[in-house]
Amino acid sequence: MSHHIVEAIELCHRYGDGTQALTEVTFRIHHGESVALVGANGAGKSTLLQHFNGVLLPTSGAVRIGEVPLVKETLRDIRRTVGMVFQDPDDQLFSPTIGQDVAFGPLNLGLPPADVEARVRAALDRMEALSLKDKPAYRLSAGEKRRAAIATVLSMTPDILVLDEPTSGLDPRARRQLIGLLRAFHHTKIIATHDLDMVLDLCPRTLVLHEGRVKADGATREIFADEALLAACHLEKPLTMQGCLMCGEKRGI
Amino acid sequence: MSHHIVEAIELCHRYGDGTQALTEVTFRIHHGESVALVGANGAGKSTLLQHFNGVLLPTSGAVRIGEVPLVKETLRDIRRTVGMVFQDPDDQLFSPTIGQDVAFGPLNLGLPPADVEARVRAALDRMEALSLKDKPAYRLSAGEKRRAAIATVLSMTPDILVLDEPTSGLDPRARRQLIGLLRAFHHTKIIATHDLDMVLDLCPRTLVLHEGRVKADGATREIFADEALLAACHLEKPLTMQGCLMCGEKRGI
Amino acid sequence: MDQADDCGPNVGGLCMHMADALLSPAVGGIMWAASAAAVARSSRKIQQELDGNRIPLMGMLAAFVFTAQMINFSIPGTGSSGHLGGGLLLAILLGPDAALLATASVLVIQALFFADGGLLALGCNIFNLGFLPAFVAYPLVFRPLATGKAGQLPRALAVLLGAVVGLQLGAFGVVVETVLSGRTALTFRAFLLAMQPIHLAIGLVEGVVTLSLLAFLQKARLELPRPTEQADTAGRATVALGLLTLLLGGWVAWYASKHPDGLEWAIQRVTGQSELQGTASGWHGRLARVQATTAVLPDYQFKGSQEGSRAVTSLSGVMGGAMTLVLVAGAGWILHLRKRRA
Amino acid sequence: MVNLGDRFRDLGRMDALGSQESTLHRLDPRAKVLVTAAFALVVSSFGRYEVSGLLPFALFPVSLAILGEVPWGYLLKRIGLALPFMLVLGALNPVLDREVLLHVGPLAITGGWLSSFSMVLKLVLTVASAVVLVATTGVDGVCQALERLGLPQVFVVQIGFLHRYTFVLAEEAVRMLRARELRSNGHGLTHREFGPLAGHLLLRTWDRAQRIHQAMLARGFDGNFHMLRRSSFGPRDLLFLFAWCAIFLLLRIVNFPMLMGSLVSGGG
Ligand SMILES: Nc1ncnc2c1ncn2[C@@H]1O[C@H](COP(=O)(O)OP(=O)(O)OP(=O)(O)O)[C@@H](O)[C@H]1O
Ligand SMILES: Nc1ncnc2c1ncn2[C@@H]1O[C@H](COP(=O)(O)OP(=O)(O)OP(=O)(O)O)[C@@H](O)[C@H]1O
Ligand SMILES: [Mg+2]
Ligand SMILES: [Mg+2]
Repeated sequence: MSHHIVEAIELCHRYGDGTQALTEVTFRIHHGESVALVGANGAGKSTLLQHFNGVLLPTSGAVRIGEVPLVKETLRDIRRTVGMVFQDPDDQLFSPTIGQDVAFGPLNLGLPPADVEARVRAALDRMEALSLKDKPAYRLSAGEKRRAAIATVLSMTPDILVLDEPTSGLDPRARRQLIGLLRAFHHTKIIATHDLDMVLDLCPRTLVLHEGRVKADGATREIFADEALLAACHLEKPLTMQGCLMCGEKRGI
Repeated sequence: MSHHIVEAIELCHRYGDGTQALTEVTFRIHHGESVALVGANGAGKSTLLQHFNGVLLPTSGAVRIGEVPLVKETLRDIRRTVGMVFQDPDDQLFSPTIGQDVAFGPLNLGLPPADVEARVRAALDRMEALSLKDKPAYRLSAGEKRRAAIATVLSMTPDILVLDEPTSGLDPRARRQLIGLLRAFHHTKIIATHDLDMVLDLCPRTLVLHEGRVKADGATREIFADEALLAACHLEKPLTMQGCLMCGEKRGI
Repeated sequence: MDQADDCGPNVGGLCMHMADALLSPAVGGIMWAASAAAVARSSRKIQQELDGNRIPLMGMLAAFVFTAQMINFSIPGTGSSGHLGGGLLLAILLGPDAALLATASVLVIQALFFADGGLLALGCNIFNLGFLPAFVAYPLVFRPLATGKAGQLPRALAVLLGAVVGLQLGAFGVVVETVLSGRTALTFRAFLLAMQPIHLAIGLVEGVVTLSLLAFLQKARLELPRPTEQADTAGRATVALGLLTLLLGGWVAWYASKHPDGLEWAIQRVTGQSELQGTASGWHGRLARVQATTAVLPDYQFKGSQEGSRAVTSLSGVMGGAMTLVLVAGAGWILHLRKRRA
Repeated sequence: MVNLGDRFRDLGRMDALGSQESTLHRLDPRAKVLVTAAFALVVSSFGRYEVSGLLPFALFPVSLAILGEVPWGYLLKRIGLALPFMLVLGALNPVLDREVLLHVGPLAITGGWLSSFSMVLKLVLTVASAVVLVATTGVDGVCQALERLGLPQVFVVQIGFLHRYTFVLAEEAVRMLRARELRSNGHGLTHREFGPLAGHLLLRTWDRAQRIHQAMLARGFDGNFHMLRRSSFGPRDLLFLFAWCAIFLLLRIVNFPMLMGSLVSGGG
């Protein structure tokens, strides 16, 4: 099962307009690991994630998924392995109804209608979004959209789950549920987020990006204990680790 | 200065497709208060906010801003009183540069150029965004966009500021900055959010919506101490209150 | 709530869409065939190059044009409102083949969703609003003129002129198709004189708006994906054919309008039926004669045999029409009841 | 702005209607598309002054609307939206064509009135039939039919993309215009503002097109929109197609209203 390894080797990415979004990013994520990707707005998190299933291709350097280099020829297989939840749920919901959206992936896999139907129900059920099945996306609240977007990816039963800010816009219970759900997902997970408390809950390992470079890569607890590092990267301690207002303790920063 | 009162009286809203988003919502927000609106995804927060400046009109019941009922005839004045910051800053930035965007409102009020200029500078300055003045919106980071969006509303010198999820998508430092800026704004504020820690920082009073009804309305501290209520409304204690060693609280779930 | 929205129906959409109700099957059919051929050709070319990103981009730009068309803005000094047509914009951003497909898809969706124009008129609309801007105005007017860099005067003029020519051609297409179909009482000359000047104004607005959009994009993004450059040489035959059709059609229409009898004659030829069904031969004539001899309501003033037969037909027509509607409603009611019980 | 939003909600409503279940919905889309096309062809073949012969054709949209459970209010609203255009054009005819063709009692009816009435009638019929088609088939269904009837696949996929993106984009446009309206103090959109506003929309469109396409690729999109319901052309569809075509032909050849009218007025 060396299958679910994700590796970046001296990965650089420069956008068409000249923005150098990633510079020599190198790391290796092993099977079953759960890794957080944190950093300031514009640090390059989304850009990096989009390399994992070939949404973007490296300007230089390489990405390998399960020892297979990600190039045009391997793209199709890799896309079936890596499930990607985008930052903006609207990008993932483009069909007339949520049900059709969740069915989109399985249908493209060529599954028979009954299987597709079963997968759709299972995925929606898992996100507690079964009631949204026949609604169009533009009639949903922000959090409802988020759940639907995750369901569209779950219905593909991916081996590696890549999530971009999965908790943004979710209410506290939905967030907690999602965290539980992700914890129960035992494959490799890579999560880009500003929700450092979720990182604390879910990801033993954290990668800190700053201006397109890997600034730190290590155990989450150690990284979150390093206040200088955090401040340099526009971060702060997870809220649960900060002082409590109720008992009059002073908070960080 | 009874001016800045916001009142909803048995407010109901039903969307075109039959979704009953708000049911008999009644409350009164006084001048200078800072009130948080919290609740689950789909509870009706955004729907409620959109009634405060007539983006939506009540199906039944009434909204009063500063003792003036919100009806078609008063819409224009009320929109000058109530400044609304949408969840997605991109929606609010549509001019060639940020400076022009911020000037848009004052210009439409028919102010002389010098006043407009002064207002633009003041609003941008207040959001620490003066350096963005000549930049186009599509070149900004998420946090910068957010501040620019708020500045476009501040330049109208609204008496009441209404914000929908202002901290979503911001990195921890940008979030902290924004909280500081909002705290310095002494008018009436209504903030819909899932960021309960921000609520703790900014809003002495909280309104809890649940399935379109007001489930609780009172002091933030009391509401956040009522675990049964929070759980019923898909909420949980703010994260800073969860992990606090002083209070000896266990973290949720 | 918004002023621009209160300006009523906007001029552009009003004049430019052909409608089923104005078309004869012959004209509609010919234009369908022409447009289908053009769409098929462009599809083949797009399929061949099949650059993965292009089709969704086409779709998104089509959606953009579709949406932008509904955003009305006020035109200074006129009190009316305008909107973006988008034909030239798409051609500049995507190249003619992709632009044709994108515009055609917008028109299909409009025909299906809003019943704008209708299904038969789709051929005319794709030709007038899609083909003419993309394959005539763009390669023959815009491209040769657009020599300078973006933001410079020659290019701005090219955009303006391209938009104006595109709309003039489109309007001309509408005039020709309408007159050839013979469903309105408008003569070719009158219709032409009404349409072309209005569309000069609309074309200018279109040009100005397209220009400001392009200028904005230019500032925002230094590189826009270049449309493929080969299209105009390969498309020359099609362009020539299209122009020829149009000119020929225009000439026929012009000729016909000077000789109204000729028009009647042409329409009878084309549609294979007589224009006025009330003549003394055929079903109606026979019925009319039967009726004239046995009428229960005899006290009508007949002005002449032909007019008289029409008068009789008309009375029967009114009564029969009313009965038909009652019958249709009755049939509907029965269906409704059966459906409820089922 | 509210208008724009409403218009798109309407689109959504159409889609919702298209995914209902009824005998009519279950027919093969091709049969419905072909019949509707035949209908448009036959209706448009009526001459300029023809009115009575067109009336029986109302049978088609009326019965399909009932069988397909298309709400009347919705249908009428759609027709009402399309009407002004034809009314303006039709209003010219009585002015231009003053030759008296008919007398009904004391009323002298000119060709202009006849032709404009005929135009409006045709409009109502064709618009109603198109609305009923989409409301009983759905845009995806119509696209599927078009593809299987031989329309180039690239073009059909293009329509599919447009259909999907439209909703996404319209939401964005509506929100943007709303934000603008809130600060406009009642001033309408001017052509000068339109450029940058539409430009922003276009830029966002561009990025979004990229992202949505990526999201599609990430879920195995291979250039085709697959459907859960893919029907085959059965005997029922054939019957539907031929029965309606036969009816159209009959109504085209025999002017029933005239026949009935003359039987009543002249049959005694
Ligand atoms: N399509 C693009 N074209 C040009 N530059 C881009 C593009 N997308 C992102 N960038 C730039 O690349 C850098 C990295 O952006 P990215 O979206 O990866 O940041 P991020 O870490 O995900 O930020 P956030 O937390 O706000 O989502 C930023 O400077 C951004 O402005
Ligand atoms: N345009 C619309 N048409 C129909 N229903 C809608 C529309 N917008 C929202 N709704 C529904 O109304 C309810 C309230 O939505 P609203 O957006 O107010 O929730 P919210 O509290 O803001 O949620 P979130 O925290 O996820 O943003 C939800 O059930 C939602 O699905
Ligand atoms: Mg990001
Ligand atoms: Mg909301």
